[in-house]
Amino acid sequence: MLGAFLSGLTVTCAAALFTAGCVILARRSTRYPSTAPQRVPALGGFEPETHAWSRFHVRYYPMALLFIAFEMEMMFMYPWAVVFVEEGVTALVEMGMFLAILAVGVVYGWREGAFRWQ
Amino acid sequence: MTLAFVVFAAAAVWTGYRVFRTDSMVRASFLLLASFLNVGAILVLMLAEYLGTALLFMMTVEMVVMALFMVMFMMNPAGLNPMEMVHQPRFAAAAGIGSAAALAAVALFGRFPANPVDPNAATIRALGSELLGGSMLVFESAGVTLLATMVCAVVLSSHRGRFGDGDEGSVAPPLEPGGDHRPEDDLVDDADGGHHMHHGGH
Amino acid sequence: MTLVTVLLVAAALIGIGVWGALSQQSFVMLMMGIEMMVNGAILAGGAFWAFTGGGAPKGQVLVIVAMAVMAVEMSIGFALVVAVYRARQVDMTEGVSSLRG
Amino acid sequence: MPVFAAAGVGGWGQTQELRGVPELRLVTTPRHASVLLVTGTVPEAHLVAVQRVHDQVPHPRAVVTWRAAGTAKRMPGATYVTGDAAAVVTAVQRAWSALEADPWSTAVDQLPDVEPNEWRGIGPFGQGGEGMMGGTPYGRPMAMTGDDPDGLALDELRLTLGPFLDALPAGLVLDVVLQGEVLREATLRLDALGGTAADATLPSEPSSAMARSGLRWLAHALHVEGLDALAARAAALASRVTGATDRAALSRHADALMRRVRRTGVLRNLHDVGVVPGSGDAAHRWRERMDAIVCALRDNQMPDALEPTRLDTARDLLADALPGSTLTAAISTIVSLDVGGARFGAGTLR
Amino acid sequence: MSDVVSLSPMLGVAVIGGTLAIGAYGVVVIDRLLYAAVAGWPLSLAWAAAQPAREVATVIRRQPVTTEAPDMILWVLAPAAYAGLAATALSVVPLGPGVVVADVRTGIVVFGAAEALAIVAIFLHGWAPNSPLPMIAGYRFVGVALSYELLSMFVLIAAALPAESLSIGAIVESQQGLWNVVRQPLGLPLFLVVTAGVTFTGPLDIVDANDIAGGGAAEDSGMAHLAWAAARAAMLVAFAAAAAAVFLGGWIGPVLPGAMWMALKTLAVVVTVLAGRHLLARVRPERFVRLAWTVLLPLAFLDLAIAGAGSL
Repeated sequence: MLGAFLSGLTVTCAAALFTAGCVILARRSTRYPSTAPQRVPALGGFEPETHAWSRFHVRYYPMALLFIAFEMEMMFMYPWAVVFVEEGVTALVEMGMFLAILAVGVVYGWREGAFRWQ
Repeated sequence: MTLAFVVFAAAAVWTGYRVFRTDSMVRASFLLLASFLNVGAILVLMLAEYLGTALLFMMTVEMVVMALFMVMFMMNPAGLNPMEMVHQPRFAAAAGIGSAAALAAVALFGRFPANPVDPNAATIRALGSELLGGSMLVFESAGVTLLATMVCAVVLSSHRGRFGDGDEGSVAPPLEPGGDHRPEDDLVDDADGGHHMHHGGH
Repeated sequence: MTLVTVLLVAAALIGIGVWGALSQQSFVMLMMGIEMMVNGAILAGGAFWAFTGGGAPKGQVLVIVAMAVMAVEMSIGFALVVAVYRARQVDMTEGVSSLRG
Repeated sequence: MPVFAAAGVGGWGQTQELRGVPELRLVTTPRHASVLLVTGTVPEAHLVAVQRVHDQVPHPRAVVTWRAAGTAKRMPGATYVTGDAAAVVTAVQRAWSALEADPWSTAVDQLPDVEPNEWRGIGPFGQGGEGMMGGTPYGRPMAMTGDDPDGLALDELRLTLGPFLDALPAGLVLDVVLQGEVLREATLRLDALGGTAADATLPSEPSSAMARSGLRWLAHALHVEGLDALAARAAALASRVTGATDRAALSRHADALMRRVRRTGVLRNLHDVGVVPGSGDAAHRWRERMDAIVCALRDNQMPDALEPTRLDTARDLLADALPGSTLTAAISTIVSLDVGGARFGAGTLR
Repeated sequence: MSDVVSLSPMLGVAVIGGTLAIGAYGVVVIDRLLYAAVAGWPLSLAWAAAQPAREVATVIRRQPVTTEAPDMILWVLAPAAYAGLAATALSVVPLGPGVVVADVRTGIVVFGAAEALAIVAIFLHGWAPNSPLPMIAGYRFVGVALSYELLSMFVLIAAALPAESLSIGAIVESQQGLWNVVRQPLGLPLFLVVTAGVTFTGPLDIVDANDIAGGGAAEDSGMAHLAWAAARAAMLVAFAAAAAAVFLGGWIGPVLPGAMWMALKTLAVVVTVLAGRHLLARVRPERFVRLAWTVLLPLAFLDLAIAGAGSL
């Protein structure tokens, strides 16, 4: 079982290192260094006044918070999916209750406008 | 196997340390994500494969949301200027080392029963039947808690409810009931009276 | 890869979490410290499940509950940070000490 | 052949027709291009912008100017083209093969290699800043906070979306204050009004001239909404509209194109986006203009729906339509208004 | 389960590397052909087949320009992580009967983790160059990504119900009699929405969008742009293979060998997603967030209910 994870990890690291290697090699071995006018961000012609990195006003933060709570449901559903056929109808009813409870949360969020751009 | 464990453990601790030492907030949250990924890998090495992989995707999403909020609320979010948002550093370091030493002592001197999990047990199937059987109460109460979390998160953070904007006609309450001195006035010695943020750090 | 070594790593993570939570001024970095502590707790829980619990499913349920605690804590924590920032335009722990009664 | 088209006023229409040419590939940002194509008259105010876009094209690069007038004439090392689209294609291919033969013959930067602000060595670590927010770290100051009806006073980005941004038509310059992704203020600069020379490539006969400029607008609008293949089809159709050709075949093709555009759901996406007093929402303007193109081709009329919005009226419309909308909605509104100077000979608009 | 043995790491790297390379090349060729077909140009396979080679030749020699104060580590890490995650996603998918690189018992959980980490990679790719338009594209993407990510997990769990296991190999085995696309009709459409989202092709192309001048890739030039485009094509191949395995019966098929069936089904999914790119307009991000939470999520619940009832 650990062998499978090992080969998965090896494949991931191989793909990542190959891509990173190509990009780093290209950036190191380029014959044209980037001059100041080239480094200006591409906005169609004029310069920005400030850095782009700033306290970016995310407009969907209530949805993001709602999502973290909703994500926990996945943690409980994966094991449930494995034993579903064994447990039969009781599993269906229990998960039905669990989903209904969390669906109430989503409906509440929708009614309060959590999914609209604030 | 032990080599993998040593690599993951060292990576987890080092990225954990770097989280509080780096300037850029985005790097801090994704270093914490790297620490979680390494802990997930260690869990997989300990044959808790469902916990390990579930930790991966659960923490990834949380760290993305954490990165969003860190960049939203931290001054100098990208670490262009050096970040020195630290107070009482020595006390904190002492407390940290103290707690680590105490727990390490428990680990070293405690005697725990040796009852390792057998490698080819169907751990996920056991967890599934446990969730539906023995600890079904935990499963459903977690559902209700998550519902409460959802409602509370939306109430606290969403500016606009069903009935329009949250702060129409509401002003932050003054410190003394009835008085007009509001706490943030002594924070901000601004002359122009606007919502002038207190810059320049300390 | 014995129980003791994994617990030492968990202790180190919890120690870093405590140091981080106490030393940082901003709310969000404080929550990063708490997340680091829960991270150590999850690792310790997994270690006890694997080495002493004998694969008992209740051990896994405990770790999942720990993850649920982390999710709930983070969701409510950031909701509070948003509410406080909207009221006070400040996200340092000093700035809000005036909340005390 | 990746080409970035920097279109001055009057040259914008012809560049949209190049989308239909299989040999050229118009890219959205100078960074992906090898050849910079400057068309039409570039007003004096946009000279710095042209030079910056020229410098932003990565080496090895070449410049081709097409029917250039004004400042574009002074682009050093550029090959001038005054013919039609085929001439441009050959010029681009020749410039490209010259580059492949000798990569060192790339065009030199036109702006001086000077940092925006002096920052090296200032501040505790020489990164140009003092304290947490002050100074100009690495050459630029950091954004400052501004109020927002959402109650969270966070940083606002003051940007100038330049004359040669791929999504903005006809050398439009938009000064924008962004709070997150939502616009707080948006003002349209009027310095492009000066160069409204008549567009010589349009057929003399007014109704087909209107139809052709309408199809050019449709090509650019489809590209901005993410439908590059349909934009190429519209551009190819536009280049076939000359005074003499038989109108029945063209109007049938145009009708088929309009039906296919409606099936992509773009009108549903633009529903109540950019509601402007007097001309409804963006979907309404699209529908109106698409029908006008077909009827201009079929029954040789001059529908006023194809009249481009004048720059100054657009500025007033946008001044109250854009604040509060997201950047994507704002760009879709500007594109649906078909802003820009005169496109065809009948009475240049001042 | 059949005697599935996961390939040794080195062989796995070769198999996954080869599949992703050929797949990415195929994606670009199919995209060019569909572009020419919709644009009304003369359809010539030779022209489409030569396009990638010519483009790569020009892009490799181009100068990789940097911006003023980028986060260079994250800028290099983003395409590398995205390509690595495409390899992870493909490694848990069985490419033939008994041929799988990483036969883990929690296949769809690893696939969900790879998809979640892809959100991180795409956000970092927008954040790293310190330029306004890519940053806005990155933030726009996270809003949409959080909305459709739940769909993929619901749909994969629904597919895992009859298989009684989380490993994708078992899911393919469980489709011996009836494919999941028939048994759970809502599964494949929702998964195609997720595929379009993760690889931002088609209506969900809000990351490298034309309306903000190329969005996330506005500052990439030369090899950085090539790496990003190749990683994106590889991710599309990985997700198409997963869709083929989980919903279209994977390597199950009457006459042809298993791997051939897998390739044909993956090709079909790739053509569908890329056709969506040229025939459907880009959605508005804020409207898609509302649509995903209020319409697509209930559909995912319904799909789960159908799967639950069906596999009892």
